Amino acid sequence: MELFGVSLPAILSQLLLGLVNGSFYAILSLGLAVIFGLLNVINFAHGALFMTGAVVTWMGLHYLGINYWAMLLLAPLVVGLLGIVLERLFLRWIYKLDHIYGLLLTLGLALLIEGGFRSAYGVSGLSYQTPALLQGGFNLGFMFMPKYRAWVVLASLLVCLFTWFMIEKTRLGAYLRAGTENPRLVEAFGINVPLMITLTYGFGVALAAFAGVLAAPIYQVSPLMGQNLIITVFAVVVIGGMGSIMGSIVTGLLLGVIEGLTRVFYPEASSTVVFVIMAIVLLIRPAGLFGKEQ
Amino acid sequence: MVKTVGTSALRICQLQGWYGESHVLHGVDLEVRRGEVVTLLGRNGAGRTSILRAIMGLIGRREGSIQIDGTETIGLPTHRIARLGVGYCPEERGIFASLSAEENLLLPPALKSAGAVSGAGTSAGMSVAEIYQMFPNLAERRHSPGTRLSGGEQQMLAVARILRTGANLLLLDEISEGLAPVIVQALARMIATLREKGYTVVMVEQNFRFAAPLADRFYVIEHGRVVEHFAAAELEAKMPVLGELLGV
Amino acid sequence: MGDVILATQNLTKQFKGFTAVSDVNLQVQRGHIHALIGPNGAGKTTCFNLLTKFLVPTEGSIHFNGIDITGERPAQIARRGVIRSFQISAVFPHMSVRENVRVALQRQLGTQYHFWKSERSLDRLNQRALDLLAEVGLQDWAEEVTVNLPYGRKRALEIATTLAMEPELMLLDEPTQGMGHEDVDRVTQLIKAVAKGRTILMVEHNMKVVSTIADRISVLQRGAVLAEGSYADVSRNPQVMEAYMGTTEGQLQGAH
Amino acid sequence: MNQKLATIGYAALLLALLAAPFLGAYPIFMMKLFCFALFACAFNLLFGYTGLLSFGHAAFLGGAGYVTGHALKVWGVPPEMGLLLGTAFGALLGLVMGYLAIKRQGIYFTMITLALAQMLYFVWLQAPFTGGEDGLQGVPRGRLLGLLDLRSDLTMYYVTLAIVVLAFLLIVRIVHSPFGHVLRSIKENEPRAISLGYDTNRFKLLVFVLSAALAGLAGALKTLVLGFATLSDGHWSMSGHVVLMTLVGGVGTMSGPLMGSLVIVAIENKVGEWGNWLAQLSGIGWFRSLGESVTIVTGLIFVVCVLLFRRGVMGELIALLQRLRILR
Amino acid sequence: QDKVVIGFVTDMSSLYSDVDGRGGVLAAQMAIEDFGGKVLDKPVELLTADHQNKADIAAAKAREWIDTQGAALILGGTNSGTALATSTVANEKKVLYINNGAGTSALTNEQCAPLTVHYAYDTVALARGTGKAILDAGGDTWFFLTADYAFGHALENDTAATVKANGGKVLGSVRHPLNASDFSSFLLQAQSSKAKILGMANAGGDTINTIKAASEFGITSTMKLAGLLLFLSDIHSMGLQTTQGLQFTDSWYWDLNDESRAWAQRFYEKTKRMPTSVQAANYSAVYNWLQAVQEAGTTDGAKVRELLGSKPLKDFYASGQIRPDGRYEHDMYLVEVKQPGESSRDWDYLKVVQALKGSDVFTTRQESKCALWK
Ligand SMILES: Nc1ncnc2c1ncn2[C@@H]1O[C@H](COP(=O)(O)OP(=O)(O)OP(=O)(O)O)[C@@H](O)[C@H]1O
Ligand SMILES: Nc1ncnc2c1ncn2[C@@H]1O[C@H](COP(=O)(O)OP(=O)(O)OP(=O)(O)O)[C@@H](O)[C@H]1O
Ligand SMILES: [Mg+2]
Ligand SMILES: [Mg+2]
Repeated sequence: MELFGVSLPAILSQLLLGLVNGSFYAILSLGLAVIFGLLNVINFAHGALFMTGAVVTWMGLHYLGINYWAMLLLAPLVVGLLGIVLERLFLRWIYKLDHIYGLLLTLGLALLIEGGFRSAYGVSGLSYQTPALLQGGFNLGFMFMPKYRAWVVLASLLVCLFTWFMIEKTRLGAYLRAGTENPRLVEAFGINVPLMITLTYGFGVALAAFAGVLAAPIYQVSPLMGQNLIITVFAVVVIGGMGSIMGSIVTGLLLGVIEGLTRVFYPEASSTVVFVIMAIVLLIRPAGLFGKEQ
Repeated sequence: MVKTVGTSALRICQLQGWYGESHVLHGVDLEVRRGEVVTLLGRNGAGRTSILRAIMGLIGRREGSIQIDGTETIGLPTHRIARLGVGYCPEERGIFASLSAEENLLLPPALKSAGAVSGAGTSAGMSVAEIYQMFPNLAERRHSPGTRLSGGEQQMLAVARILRTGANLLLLDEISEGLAPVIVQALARMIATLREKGYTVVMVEQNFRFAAPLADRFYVIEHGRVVEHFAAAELEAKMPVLGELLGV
Repeated sequence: MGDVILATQNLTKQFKGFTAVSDVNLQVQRGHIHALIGPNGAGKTTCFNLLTKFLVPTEGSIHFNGIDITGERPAQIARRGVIRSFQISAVFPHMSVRENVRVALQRQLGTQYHFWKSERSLDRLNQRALDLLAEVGLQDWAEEVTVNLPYGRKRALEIATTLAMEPELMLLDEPTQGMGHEDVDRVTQLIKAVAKGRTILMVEHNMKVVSTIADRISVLQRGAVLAEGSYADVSRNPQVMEAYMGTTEGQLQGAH
Repeated sequence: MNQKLATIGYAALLLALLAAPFLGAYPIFMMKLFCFALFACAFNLLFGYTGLLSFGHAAFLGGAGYVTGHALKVWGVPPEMGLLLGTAFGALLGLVMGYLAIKRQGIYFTMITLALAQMLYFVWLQAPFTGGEDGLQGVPRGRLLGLLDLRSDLTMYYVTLAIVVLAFLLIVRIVHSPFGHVLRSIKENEPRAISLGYDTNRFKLLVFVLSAALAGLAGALKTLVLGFATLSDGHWSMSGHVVLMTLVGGVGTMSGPLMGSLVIVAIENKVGEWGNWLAQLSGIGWFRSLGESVTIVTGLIFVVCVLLFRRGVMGELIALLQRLRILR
Repeated sequence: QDKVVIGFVTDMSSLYSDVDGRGGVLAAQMAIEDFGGKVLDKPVELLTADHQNKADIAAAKAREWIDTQGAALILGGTNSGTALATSTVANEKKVLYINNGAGTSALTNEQCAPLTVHYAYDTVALARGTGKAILDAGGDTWFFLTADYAFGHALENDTAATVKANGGKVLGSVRHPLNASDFSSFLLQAQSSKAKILGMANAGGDTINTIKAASEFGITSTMKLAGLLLFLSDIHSMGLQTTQGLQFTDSWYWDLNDESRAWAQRFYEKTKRMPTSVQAANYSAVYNWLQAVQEAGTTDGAKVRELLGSKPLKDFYASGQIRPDGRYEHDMYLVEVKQPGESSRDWDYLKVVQALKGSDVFTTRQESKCALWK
């Protein structure tokens, strides 16, 4: 079986691999959407905090001997706390301003975080081993699928669905959605909005860190690992439209898969395909695939 | 804690308020007793909305004293003030677009109203059924996104929303605005009922004819101060002054 | 009968199965102040949105001066002279009052894309801007920064700006909403004054205003026209009384 | 009176710049500074005066640099033609990018420009004529209009100064033109501008193209002056840089970007030296590592500017002057 | 002028700062100290700056040092764009420019200049060294994973040419974008080619992530990985577990011989890291330059350059000669990463498989497009 000169197994395997990358896009764009919703801030530091999640995972093992599974919980917690501190110290002061100041501030924070890690650990980064339980892989016949990658897809899907459920189907989520539009009024209904905002940022950031933990064994843990990813995720967000939580999850996965396919058919374009899709989507549906018109 | 009708539900002393640099409230003194309906009158920009916002802690900066059921609230954050049993219906309605009409209605958490008043029972708010009965439009559009309702429907929703929470100090800002005359009449009946049930109501109204028959007392605000206040009984006598102050 | 400036045929708008405007045939006479009233949610604002193409009609057509404008974009419609005012006050807050009006006048010069021209080329619009401001009683505020205006004056400025567009047909959505009595009276007079030589279609809940200035009234209910006629006709119509105005004449007046 | 003060200030600045090469200033450094100043002014036209934050201006700077470099080096066109081609390329790119980006507003606009510029970065990286990470080297300056030999740094200096001053005047004119007035109204209240019959997207597109063209001119000039075009000008961090320059100097002020580019270029070049100096002065060795931490320093400036210093240097200065006047 | 100034501009803060950076500065400093801190009876001063991988900053720094500090030598670090730009400036100002760490062979080829010396390695040498040596060891079918820009293309082409010239076969290649975080897709394509050798024509983080993914997907069990541009610091950061068995070419390794070990140990004591080849080259270059200055009795660029090229050089770093085109032609080494079990101490990562003669791996006179060498 062949399709445009590429064998079907090859396509299948690339689809699966695309799904893995898509999982990262999904979690990251989801975190961005959650934060943007309530704080009105496009969190440029998201990539840096993703990286921090990975670094913290490494530190946990290296300095304290805490294994991967514990860090899967601890790293998001630690980074979430860091996020809470950042929110209290910095972001707090700019909510009343135009969105762009949030973008610029978090860009500054991203540079600070990345610069800090760079001077501490250098640029070539640190190496993290796959946890023993997930070493090896499945032979799917058409490809060798490392267990760890399968786990990444599973774990991120679970986390995404959990988040979706929390936001769309619970009372807490209703506060969140309402707070997104008019935080002062929600506060006037007796809800502690500042706390909610702080926790939301912490949560969004923890999502990034969770992705970071997942990424640590796959990629080299380096200060630059988030920098390039984040711009692609921005494009994903534009394509999805950030209108809905489900939207960012689905778009993330979808683009991972499309990117994966490009790697087979036209590898040279695999870095640009997301941006090209963004351009096309903008032409056809300016509000994004899942976005609502103004 | 049982309180009797007549004690002060809201007492404001020397309230100053600012939006950023601009000073809009210049020493407001005002008292509302439990179970009373009080109306704030004034021209556009006199500062009535600002008083309500100041009570909720929603303006930039405030000074002076605001006591709710005897609790000083000037230093409290907004959400703590609300939890004292205050329901606020803003001028701009504040309907949430991402929530359906019904979700909007159910959004504010039920408040453990501090001053559960005699006569109002434990003042559990109105039930959803009661609300839909009062505003049939809302029942019909309950699954629409909140901001897809018409202007008037949104106004109804905004009022209904706080009636549900069980708050017993209601701050209502221009609730008759943009409503068809029939609905305005229905609202008037509703406020009368609320008073009977022992709610305390502070209304800001442009629509003098709507407010006049409902209120126990009136305050007239000008330039961020109280310039006149009187009871319903004195209304006739005060008409000439009002005419001058408000152009009624 | 005078000639019809705006006519709709079977205008219909549905939102996901919900019909907000159904089969509306409006005829607005040139030179009239035509009021659109009706209970909340009757579809008045939606109608306006259809007329100015902020919404696309599901069915039906709109004719302006006999030309079918159903397919045109909002900016095109504005250029034809159908101008609407907003329910919320819409001004350019950090420009002076005069500049606010001048921006609207500027389009007539046709130099709006001329980035190489000096701003002094706009000075010849100043007189016209001041005239317009005088028309709404703002001549003394011309150099004030707009944010500092009181609410009622902002509405007046908005009307002046709208006039600068030389509208043939003005659409006003609740122009007196949120105003004190003084302002209501002033704006009512203003509308009456500017209506000379123009046509006005307005939505208004304040019956006092409607009864003073409207030449003709259409009552909408549940998206459809319930009644049409002069104020006297309409206000006596029992259906209208029940659906909108309440039961007694006294309370009708009492709405404001 | 402010007007007068400003005029005097600009005149003094111009005189100083005319005399600069004889006062020991470094022509090449100054020219590079001019290019960045022009770049920042072009950016400010869009951000400061129309309220559109583009995070993709590096694409115009870098892209025009390559086009000019290629034209001068490979096609052998005269320098004026090279500059023109670079500018035109900036405009063309601006047209395409702008057309896509203005479909969304606010923060989305920003992200789209960022993403499109990143896409172009990959194009520069992969395209054969850009030389990948070697860059386009050894671009000849040639003779301007066949008359002026630009190989002399001094001649080049005055040519650059003249071009940048003209471009600056053009920007001033744009801001104070009928078109500029409409832009201002769009910045203040876009829906209202639409309802006045302005097709605001067209205005935004035009100003985007103008800004892109001027940024392109800056890139073209930079290539001409320095003799090479490399990848770093097209990287998104360059877009961040120009935002920073404008922010530091003062968004929406004419002189802000000039001041901002001076500050940022100086920091970029001198931070290491300052670090050493600080280390010597205070005896704290850590300062010496400042030179290796440009990212950190940049990040810090961003944070400080956004939190404490939003009006920027010139903005604060103007505000100060105004306050003084009120006091008087 | 009462001092001799050396200006050193390199990447201290980003992509390549581990290869050169602060350690590179230290190495140069050590050379000056070892030389006695003085030359021609004047103290030697080392100025450093971070070019942030921006050509304009690098060139501007060099220009400034030459004009205001009277710098007599410009030493340039990693990144080709900055190197080419600096070379132009230095030559225009008649000051000697020595580069360590830029890969591009253009520096001594199309864009060669009389006062430019390319000291450590270039991509041609890496490609040929690795290509030839692996082919000789039986790796005769290749698949390339290439970073999709000029640098990657050059590495691929040079290696492929060597492979073909020596009877090997190239079964295909796939181009990946720079900083493609995920390489598994490309690796699967490589694997299906059934080639024996995977040539990684990329650098830095890309190479590192390729290697990680290769080990994760079990590619390493069917193919042998050949790095075309790798440094000790990369191996250090990845660890032996992931990199074992990997082969690549480098200009130097600290564990070559007693001399190199002795010097490396001194370096290690100051930094707690073993030096990379580029850092060692910095020391060597500065020391040799000082010697030449002493000998020539002047810091004049042209004279020192002439002297430097006039006779063979030899020290712990390398032995060889600087050719008229500016290339320092010396031995290169094909190295292999040890198995974790073989490594006896920290930083004991590599074993030398084969020493490669400089004349075999660098661009030859026939091939050269440099006008100075015709
Ligand atoms: N957010 C704000 N920022 C600055 N000034 C404000 C703000 N809101 C209101 N003001 C000013 O405060 C003053 C009082 O306004 P307020 O809204 O309290 O008046 P009001 O009596 O409710 O009038 P209205 O009939 O217009 O609702 C006015 O001068 C108004 O311009
Ligand atoms: N975009 C929309 N989507 C769904 N339903 C809508 C939308 N816009 C309006 N509606 C519905 O259409 C009906 C008519 O709304 P419209 O705003 O036209 O009423 P109106 O006559 O202006 O009322 P009011 O006097 O209260 O402002 C309402 O029931 C409203 O809920
Ligand atoms: Mg008010
Ligand atoms: Mg309406």
